[in-house]
Amino acid sequence: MRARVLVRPKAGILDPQGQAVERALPALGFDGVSNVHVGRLIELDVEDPERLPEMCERLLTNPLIEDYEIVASAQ
Amino acid sequence: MRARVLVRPKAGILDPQGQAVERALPALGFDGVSNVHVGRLIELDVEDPERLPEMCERLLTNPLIEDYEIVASAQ
Amino acid sequence: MSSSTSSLEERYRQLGLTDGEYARIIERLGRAPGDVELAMLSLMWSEHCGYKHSRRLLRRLPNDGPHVLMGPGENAGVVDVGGGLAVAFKVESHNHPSAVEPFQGAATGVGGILRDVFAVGARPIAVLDSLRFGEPRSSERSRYLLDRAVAGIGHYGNSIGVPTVGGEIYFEGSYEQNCLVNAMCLGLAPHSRLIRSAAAGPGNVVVLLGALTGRDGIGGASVLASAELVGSEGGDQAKRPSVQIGDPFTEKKLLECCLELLDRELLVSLQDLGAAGLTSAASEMASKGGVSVRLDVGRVPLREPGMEPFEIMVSESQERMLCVVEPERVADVLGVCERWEILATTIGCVADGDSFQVLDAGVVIADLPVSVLVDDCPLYDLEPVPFAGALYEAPAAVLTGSETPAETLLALLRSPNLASRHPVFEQYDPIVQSRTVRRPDEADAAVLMLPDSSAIAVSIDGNGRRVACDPRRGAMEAVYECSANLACVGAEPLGLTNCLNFGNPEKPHVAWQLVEAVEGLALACEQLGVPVVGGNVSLYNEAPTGPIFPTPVVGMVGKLPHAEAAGRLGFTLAGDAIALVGPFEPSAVGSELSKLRGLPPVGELPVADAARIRVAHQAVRSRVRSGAFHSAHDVAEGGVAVALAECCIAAGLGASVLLPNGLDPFGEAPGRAFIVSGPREALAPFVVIGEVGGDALTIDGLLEVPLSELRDARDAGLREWV
Amino acid sequence: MRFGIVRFPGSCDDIDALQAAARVGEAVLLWHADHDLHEVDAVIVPGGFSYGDYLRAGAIARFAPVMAEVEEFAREGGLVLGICNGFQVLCEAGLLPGALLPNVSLKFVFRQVELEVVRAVGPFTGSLGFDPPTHPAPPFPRLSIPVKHTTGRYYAPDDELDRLEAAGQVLLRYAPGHNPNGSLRDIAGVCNESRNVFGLMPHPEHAVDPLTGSADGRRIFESMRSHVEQHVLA
Ligand SMILES: Nc1ncnc2c1ncn2[C@@H]1O[C@H](COP(=O)(O)OP(=O)(O)O)[C@@H](O)[C@H]1O
Ligand SMILES: [Mg+2]
Repeated sequence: MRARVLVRPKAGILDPQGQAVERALPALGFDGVSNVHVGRLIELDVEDPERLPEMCERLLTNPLIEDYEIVASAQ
Repeated sequence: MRARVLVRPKAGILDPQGQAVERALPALGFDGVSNVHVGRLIELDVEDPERLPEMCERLLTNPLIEDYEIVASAQ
Repeated sequence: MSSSTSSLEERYRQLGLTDGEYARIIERLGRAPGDVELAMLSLMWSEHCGYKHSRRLLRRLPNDGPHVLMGPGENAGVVDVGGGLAVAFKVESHNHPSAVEPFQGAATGVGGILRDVFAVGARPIAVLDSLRFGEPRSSERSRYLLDRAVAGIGHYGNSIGVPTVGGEIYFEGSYEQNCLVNAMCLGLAPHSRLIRSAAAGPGNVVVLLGALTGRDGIGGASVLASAELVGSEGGDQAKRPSVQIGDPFTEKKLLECCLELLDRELLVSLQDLGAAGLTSAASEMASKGGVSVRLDVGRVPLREPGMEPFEIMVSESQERMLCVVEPERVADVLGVCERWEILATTIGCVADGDSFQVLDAGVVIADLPVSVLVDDCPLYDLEPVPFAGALYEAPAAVLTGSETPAETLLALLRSPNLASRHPVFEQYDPIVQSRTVRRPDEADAAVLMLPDSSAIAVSIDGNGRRVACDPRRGAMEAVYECSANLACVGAEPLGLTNCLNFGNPEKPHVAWQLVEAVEGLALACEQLGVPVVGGNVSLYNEAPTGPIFPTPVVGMVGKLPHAEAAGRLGFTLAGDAIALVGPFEPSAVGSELSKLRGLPPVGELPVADAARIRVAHQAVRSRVRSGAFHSAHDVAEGGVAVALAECCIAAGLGASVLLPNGLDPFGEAPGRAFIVSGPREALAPFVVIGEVGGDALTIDGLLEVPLSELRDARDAGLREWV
Repeated sequence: MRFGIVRFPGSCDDIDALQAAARVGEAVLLWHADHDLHEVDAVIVPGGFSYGDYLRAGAIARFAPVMAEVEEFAREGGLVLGICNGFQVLCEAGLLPGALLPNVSLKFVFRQVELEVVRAVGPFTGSLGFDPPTHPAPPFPRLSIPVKHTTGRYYAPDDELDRLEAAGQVLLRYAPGHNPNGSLRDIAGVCNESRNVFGLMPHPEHAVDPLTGSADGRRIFESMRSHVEQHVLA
């Protein structure tokens, strides 16, 4: 199965990347954008999706600073 | 509207991060994982979703080396 | 070329071959080339690999010297630095890839020059970068290119653990649509580890090391490096698919792996894969060794399914090396590679003769004489025509000429070309490997300690605006200035490398710039006795508005006996006397001030008296070494006033001076003169102009500016754009 | 006194650390793939970009075979020093509290910074030779040491930070105005509860010789030596 892991900075932790994007957009004429956060997207084929949470906890994310969400991929 | 932009390395373009993760997982006892790619996740509140593609082309992604996909966020 | 519909003409023209060149191929082969052969030939005969418009010219450059171990022709030049050690170095351009994708373009530029250096068996110990962009004030794209190129250079150098110890940046309108990204690398090797790229030993095995081969930069050499970027449909749009991604982690393992292979004497020869990938690497190795090579594309490990043989043969995937190994050593080689987690595959063999054979599943799909690939590329004579009048637009005026000297000095310190490079260098690691005795901003050249506590010094220079005014003298000044920079730290030149960044050589006035500049380089090298041990050429750097400033970039390496005696540019002691050393008759032509006043780059540069320059450099070098001079700084852009300000800012000390009668405080004549400080007795033989002290720079009868204002102006200049 | 310096693929400051340690004791390299610490008295996890820093800095390195031995060694009270990337690895491995995030500038930064020694006690800062050794009141004694990193912003939840400070686990802070990366509470270096594992972003191994910058960092290696000589070898 093709799976997606969406990794985002934990709420409350300063996200300078998100802020940089938020600052840059109006300058390019894109208004009405807020609450921007930048994280990581991991896409992979897994034989045993059951083990995905474990992979996330151990390697793919750092639970102290990141939240994650596993979604079955569109493809 | 809360939107998500999934950014991934273009097909065929070298993805060292994906390779590194793919090599690391078996060592941790996670087998049966393949075709790993690491990209970026951008989440944002946007008043005019129509303009998202344009934002992606101009700022959020590097069209030279990245593909993107816009999905309305779960929340 | 996979577009099988297109006619033969369209195909070879798409590949950058002219009708005449294609006819020549048929004549040499006595038959029409196959697809794979055509792809290989088109790249080997491209400007980038074939040096069609520059090879004859380069013969003018002197390359013999007492210290030279390897000259032009190898992957990097090599000079002896004593103690059984040698230093390899080379500068290379990655201009067009950087214009397309500045981060990856600059990063892979660094990756490529590192491979050239460890290809000769040297451990890379320093990187320098030479950058040219449009005006940051007026051009958002130039700011973007600056930001991303700097990030890319830092990314590769920092990640692989090679310090970036120096460089230079200029901003000029002529680079707006054609930025320059040149990277220089120095490596250190025991003589015993030096290796050449010549393949040898029929029956020996060809082994491919490193990254998987993908569709990276297919046709890069002919499409990216040899065509006018802007000419192509939609500019960079057309180039998009061929962007290469750098992987410094893989290169770090590849580097350590190659050095271990060499330390264990397991290799016959070694060669990096650069432009034109396997095709160029294997044919160069065969040509230099006077042997044949046979490669099986079926054995090349691929990153993508369904790659065509021609793609495999010309792929420019990064982080790959090719080596020749004796059959009985292959197992050991594969063992070392495994330990370093480096993929190693036997893909072919060396044979007698003069043929480059490519096989696919046992079937010969290309069979070309090596000599046709490497030697038969047509060499074109340039048709230089001196250019009368102003070839380049006048820059926007920042100053009217009515400013006070103090205002003028501050404007110069604030101008992006002269302002502090700190915001850029702060993004580079200059100290990894623990050799760095002088970091950027501490001295005019970077200084790196050697095991016996002697040191080498390195500097890179090339002011395109002055070369635009006067190609011959401008190029000579680049050599003088490098030598002057080395003198400031007490170093004696051992050799130089250069990168010739020019416009379209088929244009008579560009050809003239090129011929004159090479003549200037050659003359200055002869005058100072510095051999040219290597370099690179980048042509067709053009915008619709015309060519870039002719930009020969010179990188010079020197030696000093005692690292701890390395000079500094900043004053060190209040009460020290200040002297002006060297034959100095500056002029406003081509100066930064003339630019700020909106004048175009035209006019004759001041003549230089080579004998007196040699004497001045020697005087400074010896007194820096002996400690008689406490500081030394060469007078370059912005003239004496700016040089004095820089000595003060670096020291946090003021100075008060009286300039010799009639000396233009902002006039320029790079590479000739120095501002030095030291005890009065030590400076007695020279023109003493003042004293260190106080918290302002005072030039008698001209200006008095507090140190803090000088520093703020110099710090602000680039900070606001980075 | 024998230092062992871990070498991962992608370590860059491993030889620098080896040479720095060799100035105050014996020093050997420890290969990432080995399950052997070669009887060293202290382990240094050096700087660099182990495994390219791909995914997260230190995330992959922390699973290298040798790290299992290092964790064991640390649990038994052995001295472990993590420098820059090594600090990231030790945090990822859970041997040190907190995590390191991208610099607020989002850029790599090289800078010679001033550090304040908040606690001059224990194996790593004990013999920095400051008086009084514990909780000196401002002005704190200072060290001049370079930083060079892209991911050096120290982070831990607020309550955790309070706990660390109360427990005296914060050993080094960036001096006022010297915080190069946005680290919370200007934290430059922290140790674990039992004080035998220490991580810092600045590079003491690049401050061991005035000729190449400063010699202040050398005293951290000297501290480790005297601790080992007094408490382990004695
Ligand atoms: N401007 C130059 N001055 C001296 N030597 C040069 C110059 N340009 C190229 N060379 C030499 O020509 C050879 C081929 O250059 P290049 O194609 O850049 O090598 P590589 O393919 O290894 O990067 C090298 O040995 C290089 O030193
Ligand atoms: Mg080469």
